[in-house]
Amino acid sequence: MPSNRRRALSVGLTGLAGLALIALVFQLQRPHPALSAALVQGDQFSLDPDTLVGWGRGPVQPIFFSHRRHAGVYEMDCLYCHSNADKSAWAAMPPVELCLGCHRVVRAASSEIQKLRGYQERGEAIPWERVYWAYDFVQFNHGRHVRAEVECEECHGKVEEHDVIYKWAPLTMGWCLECHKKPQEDEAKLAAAARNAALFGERGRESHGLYPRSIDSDYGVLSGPIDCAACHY
Amino acid sequence: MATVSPPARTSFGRVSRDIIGALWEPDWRYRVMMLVLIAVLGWAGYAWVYQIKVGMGTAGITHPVMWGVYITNFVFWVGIAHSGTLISAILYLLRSGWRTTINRAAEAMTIFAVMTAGLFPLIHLGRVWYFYFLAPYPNQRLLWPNFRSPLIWDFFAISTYFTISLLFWYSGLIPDLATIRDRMKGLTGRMARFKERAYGLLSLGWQGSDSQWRNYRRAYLYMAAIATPLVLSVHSVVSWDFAMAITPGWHSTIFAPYFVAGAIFSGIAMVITLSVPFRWALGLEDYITEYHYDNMGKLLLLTSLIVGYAYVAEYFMAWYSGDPVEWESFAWRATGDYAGPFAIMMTCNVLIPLLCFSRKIRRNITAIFIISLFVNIGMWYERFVIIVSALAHEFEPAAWGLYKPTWVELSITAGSFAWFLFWFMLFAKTLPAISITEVKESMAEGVWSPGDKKEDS
Amino acid sequence: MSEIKRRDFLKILGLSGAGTGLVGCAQEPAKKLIPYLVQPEEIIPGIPNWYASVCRECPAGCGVHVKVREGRPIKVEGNPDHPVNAGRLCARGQASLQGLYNPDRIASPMRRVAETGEFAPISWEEAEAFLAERIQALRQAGRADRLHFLTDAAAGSSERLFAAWMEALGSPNRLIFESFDLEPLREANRLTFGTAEIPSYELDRADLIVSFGAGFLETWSSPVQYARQFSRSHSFGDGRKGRFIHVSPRRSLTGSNADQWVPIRPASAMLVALAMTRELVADGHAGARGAAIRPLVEPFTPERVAEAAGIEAETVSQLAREFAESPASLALPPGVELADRNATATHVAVNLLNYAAGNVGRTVRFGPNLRRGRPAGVERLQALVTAMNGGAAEIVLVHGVDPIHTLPSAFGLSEALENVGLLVSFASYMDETAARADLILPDHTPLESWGDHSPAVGVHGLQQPTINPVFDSKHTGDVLLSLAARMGGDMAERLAWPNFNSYLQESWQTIHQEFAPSQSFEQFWRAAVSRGGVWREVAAQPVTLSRAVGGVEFDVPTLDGDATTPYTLITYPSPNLYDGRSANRPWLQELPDPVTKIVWNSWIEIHPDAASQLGVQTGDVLTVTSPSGRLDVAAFVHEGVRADTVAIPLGQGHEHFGRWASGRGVNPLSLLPVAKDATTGSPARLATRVALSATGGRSRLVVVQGSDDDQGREIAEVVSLAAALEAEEHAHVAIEREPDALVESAQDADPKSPYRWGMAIDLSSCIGCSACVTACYAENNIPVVGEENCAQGREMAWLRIESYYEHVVEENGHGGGHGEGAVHDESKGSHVVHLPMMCQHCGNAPCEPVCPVYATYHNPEGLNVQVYNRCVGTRYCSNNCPYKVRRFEWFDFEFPYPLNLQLNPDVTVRQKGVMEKCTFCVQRIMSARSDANARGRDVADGEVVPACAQTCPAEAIVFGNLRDSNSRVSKLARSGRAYHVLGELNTRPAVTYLKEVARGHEEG
Amino acid sequence: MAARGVVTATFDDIHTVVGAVRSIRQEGCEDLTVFGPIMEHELEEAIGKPPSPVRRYALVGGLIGCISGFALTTWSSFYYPLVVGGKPLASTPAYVVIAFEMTILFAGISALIGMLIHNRMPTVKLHPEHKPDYTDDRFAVRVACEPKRAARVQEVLRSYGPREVRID
Repeated sequence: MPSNRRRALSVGLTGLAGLALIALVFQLQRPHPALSAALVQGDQFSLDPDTLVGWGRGPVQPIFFSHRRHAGVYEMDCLYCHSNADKSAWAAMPPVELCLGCHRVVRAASSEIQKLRGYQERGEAIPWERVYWAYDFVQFNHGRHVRAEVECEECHGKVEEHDVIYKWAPLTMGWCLECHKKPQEDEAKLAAAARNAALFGERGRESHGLYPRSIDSDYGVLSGPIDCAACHY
Repeated sequence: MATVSPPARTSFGRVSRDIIGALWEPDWRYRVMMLVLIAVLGWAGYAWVYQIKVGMGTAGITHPVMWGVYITNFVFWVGIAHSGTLISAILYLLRSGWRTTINRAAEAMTIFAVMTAGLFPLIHLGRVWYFYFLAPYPNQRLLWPNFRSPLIWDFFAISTYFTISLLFWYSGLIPDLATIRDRMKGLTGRMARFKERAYGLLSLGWQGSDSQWRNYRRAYLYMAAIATPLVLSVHSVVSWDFAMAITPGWHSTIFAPYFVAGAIFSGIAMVITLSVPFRWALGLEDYITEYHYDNMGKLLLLTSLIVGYAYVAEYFMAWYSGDPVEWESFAWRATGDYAGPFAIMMTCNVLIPLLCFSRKIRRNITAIFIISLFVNIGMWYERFVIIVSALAHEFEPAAWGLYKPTWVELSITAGSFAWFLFWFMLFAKTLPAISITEVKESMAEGVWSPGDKKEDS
Repeated sequence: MSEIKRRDFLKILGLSGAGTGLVGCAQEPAKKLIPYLVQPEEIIPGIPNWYASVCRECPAGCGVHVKVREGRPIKVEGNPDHPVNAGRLCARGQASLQGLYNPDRIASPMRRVAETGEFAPISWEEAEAFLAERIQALRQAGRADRLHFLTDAAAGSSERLFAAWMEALGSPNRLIFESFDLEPLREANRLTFGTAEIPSYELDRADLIVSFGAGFLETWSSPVQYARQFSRSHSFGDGRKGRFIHVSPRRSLTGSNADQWVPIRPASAMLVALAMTRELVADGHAGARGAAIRPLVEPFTPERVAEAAGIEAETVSQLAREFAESPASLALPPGVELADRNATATHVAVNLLNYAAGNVGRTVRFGPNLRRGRPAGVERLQALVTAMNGGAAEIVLVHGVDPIHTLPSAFGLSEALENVGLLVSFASYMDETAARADLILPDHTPLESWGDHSPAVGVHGLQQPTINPVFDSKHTGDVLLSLAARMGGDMAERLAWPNFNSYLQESWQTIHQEFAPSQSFEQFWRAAVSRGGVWREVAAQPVTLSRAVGGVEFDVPTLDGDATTPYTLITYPSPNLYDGRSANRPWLQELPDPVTKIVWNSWIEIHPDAASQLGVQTGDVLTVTSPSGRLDVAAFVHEGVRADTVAIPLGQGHEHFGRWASGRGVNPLSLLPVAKDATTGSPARLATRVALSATGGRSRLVVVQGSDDDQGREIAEVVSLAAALEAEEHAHVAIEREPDALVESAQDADPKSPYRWGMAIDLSSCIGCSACVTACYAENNIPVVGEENCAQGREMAWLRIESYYEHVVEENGHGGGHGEGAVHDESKGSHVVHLPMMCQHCGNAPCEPVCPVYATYHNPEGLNVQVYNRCVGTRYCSNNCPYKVRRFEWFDFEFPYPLNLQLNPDVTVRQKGVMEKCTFCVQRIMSARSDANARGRDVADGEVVPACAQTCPAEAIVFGNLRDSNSRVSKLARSGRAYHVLGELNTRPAVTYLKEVARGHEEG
Repeated sequence: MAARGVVTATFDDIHTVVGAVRSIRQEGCEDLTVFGPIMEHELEEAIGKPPSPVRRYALVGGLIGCISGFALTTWSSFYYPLVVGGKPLASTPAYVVIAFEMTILFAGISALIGMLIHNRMPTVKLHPEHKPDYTDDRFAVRVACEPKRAARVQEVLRSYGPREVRID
């Protein structure tokens, strides 16, 4: 029946339009690189955008700093620069002084190091563009994750292969929960949970089925808490 | 564009022509009225935007009275929405003859009232821009709404009610739309062609064959059958917004039947309030007659008595329970800072409708119109009293407080009436405001025919 | 959209990071990462540093710990080691942060431009040069004595520096000014015991305290210290409970904690004390001590005194009998607001009472004396005014005081200032005096400065800066030294320290010698700074009755006014605003007055009988007329004052001072005459009677508490001592039988969780001081909403103190009748119960199931969690909360710069449209858990202390794990006095209240 | 199919139509269609076609709604388990409301969909025999029968006094 065909066509077109719209929205959400800004000149390293990993996917930083060079080629430990990453709730950026610890000597003539010295001499802080951030209502504790032996690359990707840092992971709530919901593997924690359950379960309200196995905090069967208050308060 | 279709050959034909004839070409009064409504709507829209931008604090709601006029309006409009489906569904199942001329308008009223009511949960949200958190849909947060919350019940009940009412109303419209489409065939001109096409599309290709009728009537019957418990459930769910709380003055088992009765009460009143000017403006005096008002008056009286009984029963329970908190709440309701609204509610909902015991008053259209106005006011105040006075005096005496609406709330309230009337007026000029088919059915069954006032009934 | 974000401090991270003003909308944090240029060694971003210092909000000198994040102080807490406050702090101390970050601070030195009469900012160089030149000119003209220097009564190095500076300058005109002085007490001690000192009152050792009106729980002397001691004496514990009788015309906050209130006529405390002494001596309770004082007190029979005091003679005898029979009694003198024209004699009378009862050396101990500066008396102040008027005050320097606001206007100081050649103010804020100045040299606030303060013998508090100065201010000590250097000559020689810090260190050399001569000074100094000072035990010294006491004249003090002025006026220090110096702190303005629950305003307290005579109700404006002045103020009708007395709090009525204080309320000092204590010359505040008349106008008086009657709902419960003992007995038996049993609400958590967090609040300890409320504001970024919104009921306090007027409920059939044998009601609703009310973290929380989006739920550790970012703001939870503890963000409330620097980065700043409430300081729980996890163990008892419990001077709030049967909270929750507010609703709260206990005069 | 005679008669009154239909069916002609602005139970009985299948749609829809109501609520409670108000995760009594509303919603929508499917709606093409009057005031009885019986049918129809009888 022609009317049926027409109906099918219109449904199809509407669907396509919807998909296009969704694609457009996602396209708009991607970081828009300021490609025209700052192509680095006069360094002995190749800074050809075509060969730089991550170019265009992350913001252009005030100083061209390559994690591939530092963490990859020279195999520097992440915690050497981000020294609070395992201590504090914030990973934080290294002080300028730390960079100059090496770069007073190493490649001191390079244009980028000159910029660095410029900041130091002017007493200015380097206004790094922020790549990873959480909303104000997310109480993310960086140190706790490092201490729990979450590998850096699980969230930041293989930065040792990236010249330009970009937001590698979506950092959405569902993405966080993917890890948190994995089963707990730490024997000690499982034992502690069982002990508590034996201790409090009988006096607790388990019989009501209030707290099933899947709800848990650090003391339970999941690798991370899925309790809202673990991150939101 | 006047009606130039051929004159009626039969009484059926006259019905078609009378009812369709009311649709065309609004006069200047209609246009002015629409402009006024749009202006009020615009002002209310501004008030809402202002409230969103500045914060809920622009409304008078406060601690401890966190719900005020908005929820009052919500319950009021949901209540109004109840008569339509009641008249069409329940009375359809009960085969009440007098429903035929008012059910279409009442159903339309239902839909517009739900559309109005549905705005208030949004308007009262602190962060309306996150309203979609209430909807159950898969999302990246892996979170779903809390289906234990009466507000989610509300979300489901109201959206179901809206959908079913809309479909029910629309189903009822299909044969009438086909009638209009076919009436247009006899006319010339671009407008007639446009209308033929438009109503043709809307009528979905109805042609009135017996097999169509059989499926249609079966579907209509089922929808009426399921709409009936739905009507009862929706206002029960709305009442549970309150009754599920532990707040003294809310936490009561009689709330569901009490609210349902109240809803029907206010709905009938609104039907009367609207139909009186409407039958006059559209020249449908023959179709909605004293006979209908007589019956609606009876229903008004019945529901008023139920509501009055509920008021008394609430007080009795509060007193008999011996719960000091409950009793204090009720005593304060009648004597405290909200004694005024309480008195209005009692007078308008319990005392004034008693006049409907008189057949003379029921059949006096002016009188019943005035009574219905009082009932509308009284029912609005009933919700106000229930919501505000209960919240103002709860368990913790140290946290007692008072509430007074602000201009924002009053503007939005006015806007809700404008919004409702806007749609109703649009409806009155675009769709048959009286069911052509059902009037014909009544006539065929010999139950009632246009112009009949049934003086002897 | 609010521009204030939790992580705004990223902007100031680093040395010059202030360049990035980028703030996105929708709660996105700053978009730039600003590292330090050189990271200070001890600072790790994200981890707080704690610095010890001294609170300088009043002369009590409490030790504080300042929590500093990324260089900004965000919380002040008591120093647990400090002998004065032992880790506790009052509301004013908590609010010292708002002094530091006050947006109305004077941002730089300013000089009045002659042409316009307005202030214009100038540089420090200019300002100092200008002032040095003017002083130099005066000196060279040989008129150095025409420079007057008004300072506060700090007891420390700055005090010494001021003195040395004035001496070097050659001016004798240094004048110490303090609103509330203890000079009559000092003098009375000299007369009675021959030692002009302020002894240590050991409230914790007393079984019976009779106070003649001192506000020792609010402003008098050392309130935090006394609150702790009082609570130890007065709260129920170990089967005993102290008794407290408040003998005063007004029931203050302190009086509201009394087991009995004896409302005597104003200025009759002396007579009552003497009559009590007389009875005591007559009954032979004074033993050998009686002989010496008998002749002094003989004429004061209870009958004679009862007449004058407006009470029954039997009451006086009862008081005397109780006082005599108590194993350890203590009489406290009237407070500053009750200092009359014969204040010294009144204090002597109280001394005699203590002496007769043998309390001296027992509950009144000389030796560990309090140290306070000795403020100038009325005559000295009058002389200053005269000097000003006579043109003899060419330069007047004012530091740390605001005499225009805190001196009765009858002194005429304000007018006299017109004749001062150059008025220089060192104020940090534009107070009334600074607003009149010609030159303002803004001082650092205490949290920015070095300093020291010695509140008592053997206690030396040390202040250190906790932040770089927020504004272009300068320490007054530095300014004085710099001025001296500029003036050169012997001035520069005698004051040759490069800065105040070096002066301070030098003056600590003697303390070094006293405390730790074996250490190097460097070591000693470092330790002292990190501890917040040094202190030692001081032995008591015995005292004997002095002969001088025989010469004391016990004349009944006079009051101004005549038959047309029937009401005696009491002008009392506000527990929140003190003398007005805290008036521009929004936390304190919004903190309900503990007695009246009024915010943001002044009022006059008036008895219902008097009110009905005048035909006024709460909120009606009254004109108050005294022989010295008149003002209009709104009436607050309540039974906390005698019918012949009215009371107006001090602290409000500023014309300047800042956005929150200016033009708010009235300053009742305009009603007071220039009156002084006959002996010491100290200002007399209880000096006049007033006439009242209704203006017919109404004023908005915002009382935030709905009703003070709990309608018999057993919200605030009081039991008699006997009932409490019996209940405790039962509980004890139960605990013996099942030592490991947990309370019911311990069940309300995940079985696998070792924790169910809970709280216990002992109502018999709580004194209603509201320090917890302000601590909560500070910790949890709670916005201040202003008077307008408070009037609508929109205050945001997560924790409020509900004060109910209760009668004693007899339980277990004890005693039989209502209140029998328990409390003698002097007036209706005799017992005031202060009930801190916050989220109860219910096991069956009514708020949770009604939330459509799970924004509030019960977490595995038993907390009732509020997820701000999930909340859509239906407010249903609040409607369903029987405790009404949920608050809603009505607007995006503002934290004007630099107040936003105080925001706690660990707590989300809530957006408009979300619900919020007490979280049990979940950020502290999380941080303690994180620390414990890192150490591989569970959180131990006492490791999590919410802000309210931390600061509570009365130690009434205990927080902990209900699943640990040995935790303090678990034990308290099993106490015989334990109950849940509205427990009949089966909400299973995690907060357990312990009933208030009232001890009648026959119990003990 | 072999050519068939079609007789169409139009009437003003539905009661006449009932009689006409009954008579036609007595004549053994089952292939008849009635058009009209209204329908009555009596007429439906007279036409005697089997009951409408729409009811099954309503039943199935309702069941699906009910089951998915319970399924959605219960599954989502366990999917992200959060305890509220001390209630069990599967708070079935509370979920009854959701299930009920979804039952109604699905039943109503399915009934309508069933009606549309079986009525071949929506469509823009009307039945070739449809006349505008049929939605106004005319009832039409259209009988298809073998040509030889057409005359008899016509005769029967005429006996009920139709406005018009047409054969084609």
